[in-house]
Amino acid sequence: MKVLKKEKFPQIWQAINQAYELYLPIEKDDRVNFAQWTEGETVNLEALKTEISPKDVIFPQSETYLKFESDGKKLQLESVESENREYVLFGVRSCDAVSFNLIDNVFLREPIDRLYEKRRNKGTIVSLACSEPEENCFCSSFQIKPEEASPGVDVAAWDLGDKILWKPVTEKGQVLTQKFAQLMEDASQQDQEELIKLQNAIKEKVKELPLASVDPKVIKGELKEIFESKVWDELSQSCLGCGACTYICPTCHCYDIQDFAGGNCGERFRCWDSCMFSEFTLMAHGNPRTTQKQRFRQRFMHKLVYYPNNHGSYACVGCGRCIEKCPVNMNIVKVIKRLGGEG
Amino acid sequence: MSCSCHGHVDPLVPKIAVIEHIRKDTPDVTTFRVVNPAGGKSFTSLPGQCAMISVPPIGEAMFSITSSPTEENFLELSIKKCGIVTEYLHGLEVGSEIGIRGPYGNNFPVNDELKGKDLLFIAGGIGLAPLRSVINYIMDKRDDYGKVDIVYGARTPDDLVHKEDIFNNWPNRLATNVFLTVDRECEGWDGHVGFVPQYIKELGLDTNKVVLICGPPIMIKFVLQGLEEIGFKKEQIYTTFELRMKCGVGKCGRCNIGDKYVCKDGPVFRLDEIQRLPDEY
Amino acid sequence: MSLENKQISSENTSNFKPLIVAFCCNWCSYAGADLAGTSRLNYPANVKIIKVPCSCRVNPNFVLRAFQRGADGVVIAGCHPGDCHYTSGNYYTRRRFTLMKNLLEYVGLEPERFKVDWISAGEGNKFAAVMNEALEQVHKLGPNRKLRDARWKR
Amino acid sequence: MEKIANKVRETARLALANGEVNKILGWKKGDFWYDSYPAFITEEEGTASLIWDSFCVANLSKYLIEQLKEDIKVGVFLKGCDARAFNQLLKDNRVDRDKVVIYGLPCPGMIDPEKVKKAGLAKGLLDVQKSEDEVVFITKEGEQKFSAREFAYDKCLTCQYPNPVVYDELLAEEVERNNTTEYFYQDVEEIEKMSPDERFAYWVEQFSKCIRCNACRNVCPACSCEKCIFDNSKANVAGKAKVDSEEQFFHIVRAYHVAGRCVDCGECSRVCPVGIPLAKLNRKIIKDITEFYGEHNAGVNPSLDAPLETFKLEDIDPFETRAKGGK
Repeated sequence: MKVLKKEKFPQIWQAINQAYELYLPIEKDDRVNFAQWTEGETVNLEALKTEISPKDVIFPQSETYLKFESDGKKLQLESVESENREYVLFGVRSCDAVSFNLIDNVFLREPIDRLYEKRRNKGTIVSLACSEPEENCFCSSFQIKPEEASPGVDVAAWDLGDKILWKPVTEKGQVLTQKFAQLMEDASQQDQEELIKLQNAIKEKVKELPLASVDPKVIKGELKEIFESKVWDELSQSCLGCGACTYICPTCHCYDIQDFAGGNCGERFRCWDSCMFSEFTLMAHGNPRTTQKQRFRQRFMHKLVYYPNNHGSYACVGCGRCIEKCPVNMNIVKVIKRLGGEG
Repeated sequence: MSCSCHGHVDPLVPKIAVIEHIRKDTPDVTTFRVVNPAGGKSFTSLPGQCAMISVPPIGEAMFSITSSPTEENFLELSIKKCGIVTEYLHGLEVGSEIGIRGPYGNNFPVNDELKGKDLLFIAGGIGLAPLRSVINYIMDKRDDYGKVDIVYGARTPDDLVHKEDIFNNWPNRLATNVFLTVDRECEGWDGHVGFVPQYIKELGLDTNKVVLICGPPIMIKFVLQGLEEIGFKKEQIYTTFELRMKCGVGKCGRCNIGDKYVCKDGPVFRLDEIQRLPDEY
Repeated sequence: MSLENKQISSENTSNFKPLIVAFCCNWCSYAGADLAGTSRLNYPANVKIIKVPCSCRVNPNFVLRAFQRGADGVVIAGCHPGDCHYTSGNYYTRRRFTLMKNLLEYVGLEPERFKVDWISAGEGNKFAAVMNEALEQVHKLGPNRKLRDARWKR
Repeated sequence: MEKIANKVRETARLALANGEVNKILGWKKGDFWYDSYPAFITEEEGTASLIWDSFCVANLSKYLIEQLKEDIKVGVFLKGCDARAFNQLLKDNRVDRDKVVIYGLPCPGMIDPEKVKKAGLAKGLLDVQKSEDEVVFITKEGEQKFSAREFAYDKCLTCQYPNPVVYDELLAEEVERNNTTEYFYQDVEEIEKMSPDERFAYWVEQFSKCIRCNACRNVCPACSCEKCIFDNSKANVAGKAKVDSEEQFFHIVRAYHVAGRCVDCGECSRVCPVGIPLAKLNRKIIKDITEFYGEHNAGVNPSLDAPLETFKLEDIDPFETRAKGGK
């Protein structure tokens, strides 16, 4: 275990940036989001969660993977390789770190999504424990422990005031640590004790959170039963059908494939898509989901029933972003509670 | 150039295929025969599987492969003109290059549950396309299967696809019956007139068979009702689905019926499997 | 004053051949372009004319799409107010594109890149003059980068 | 506001009880102090959960499009901006006036939870109450009072129509129009003063935040097309790539499409999850319309023609470059 003094931050950002692409929570116009670091950016590691989840670092909002050119009847296809360097994603909260594993479950199962795999393998992820969970956090509902290193992260870090405690957990994490070891010190006995104190404090805070009692297990019954519940009519009425919740969500991963045409050449890209959109399932000969109720139900059934059936865990990490961002204050907590018979 | 033969290339990247032959089946259905530019099949597949066809810059669409896997030299796809991709495809000529990737999805259990059984195929309109790959597969391995009954209907005689097969090839095979029907009386048509579900009841078939169905949703709905009335069980019936697909590999998230993805867990489902799924297709 | 003959001093624009997309109303401006042609008036070849039934047929999307896919300047030409073949189409054009032009400038487009003008069937001269002027101004500004799609290739 | 809230509940209860309406659209309270959300109530008992507080910002009028597809009569609570939105929907033939009973709520201005959070007051906050020009934050530890303006939504600070412009019943006394402190076009003029390149840089930076979630469009009462061009793959404009030109295209078209119909409710800016000041585009168009064709407040009087639905022979002509005539 190492210790990194906060006064060394500018130095380590610079140093990491030499060897890797560096993504950090960066503040712009009062808003904090993960972005590639460049000299002079305001890094904000105090803000608990970024406005949008960091999933776009591992799964970009849009990426071109094919170029094409046609000449009469001839067609040329050329796959586009991403040119990204190895990168470090620094300051990921536990909920977001877990969300990466949830997306892995889909993209890294056969047939493996090579674009994603490549990008994922290039990343070293440094998590940062949540010293101050916020009132709309409910990660504990999904057995996520914000005081600990989440499975899958390469380095776990804790904020100890004027320094962070730095614990490599994987080989990649070791490599990163060794590279910049000269900027760090070994953690002392006292640091270790402080860590335990901090972790206990976080645990206590999490217990006290207003949404701590949210429990997805209240949703019981067969798939079809839940699907046919009357609750959907009621809950979906206020849904505007925008995709804000899906795009800020760390676990939503549906995508669209589109072509960009420019004369006889162009490119094909995939981009985020949302099951909330009316044309999401539209086919030439019809649409199986014509109402917002059906689309709304799809999103939550996916997170709370379908995904668990297929992968053994809920597709929600309790980050609370949808609670903050839904224009009409509809969110997964309301859905869980209502499906569980509350209200 | 693309090189989809290597494992590290993304499954979303298509490879080139050339249209070798075009046959207009009906005013709006055309059968395309595609091959590798250097000759040969783009890939091997099983009966009921699908291929994603790319026509940049219009886009991609999933089609069932209508040729039998036993066909060694090419893939065939029967495509009905109904959207922007299919419209573009219908404008292509022999020699045009397109993108293709696949095969996708599961298949009819030709080597398991169907083996040695009497089979009943029920198709409506373009729904014959996926079943044809099974029928031709079975015709090529005729001894492995029992009696074959094919009930096929379309709106008009003009809308019947694969005419060579339904009128000549299949009826002349051993223990194979083809029952054709059209929705309305039509000049020059002396065959059966009426809807498929009704026709099935009229035929008075025995129920010791496996049934394979594909057609418009409304036809499937009534056929299933009819079959159950006659005494067929859900475990005896297979059908194949089609929903909006983008990736074909179970990731883009739009072709699901409940927790099943049509592109990956389907398109072929046994009726009792569908029963636990929501009615959203 | 054709640009092909004109010596351009500015370095970065020396090889620059601007592309102007001109939406011309079928009844007046397109006929004006015809007249300019038959009168052998000089107007640049890199003006691509798109014939529209009326200037009010031009959807603002068309203008944006033209800029996205290669246009360095866009001109909409219609009948003079009062002369519309359909009585009042160009009065709507006038309102719509007064607002649209201002909005485009508000998001940063140079005013010279987007023009609307009224050209009658008899104004072959004016057609040539408007197009030459548009081209010249756009030429001075250099290639349009602002609304262009980075993926677009000429 | 609590007094009016009682009236809201009572009005809704009576309307359902005597069969005046089949459904009530109002607001309910959720888990948090800021969580006031749309409620759709058909049973008399349900009306007890209705509220009226400083967070009832969601505009209920657009829901009427969907709700009125059933053959029912709906009672709806509308604030000033919501009422303008209603009128615009009426003008666009998206709702049937005869099937709606409007309960007007003069609006004292809504509180922006983001401003509360930014001020560091959100932690441990239990309730927020507003009286006159003051806002009271209540925590376990006690109360803190501030000027309400400090925490009002930006859009409320320049609100011109806090009182409903259309209603069947008004549930409270009209509030004073109090809008002079913040100059209406200030933001627009700041941008106009920039050079084209500066303006471009400003908007590119703003648009580049866009995640294409369509919240701005879906919340907008003037964006009520049956099928939006951006949802129509056949229209070939729906590029979802994260590139500047697609973002520009979307936002210019969105703003322009509501030209002359934008009711200036500012919801687009409010709901944007990444904070793009979208209303600055709409305000620019409103400013130009006012300057060129005279003041037009969309949704105030639905019997007036919208500026782009009509024309005058003597409209200004910024385009004529040469005198007419000649060969």
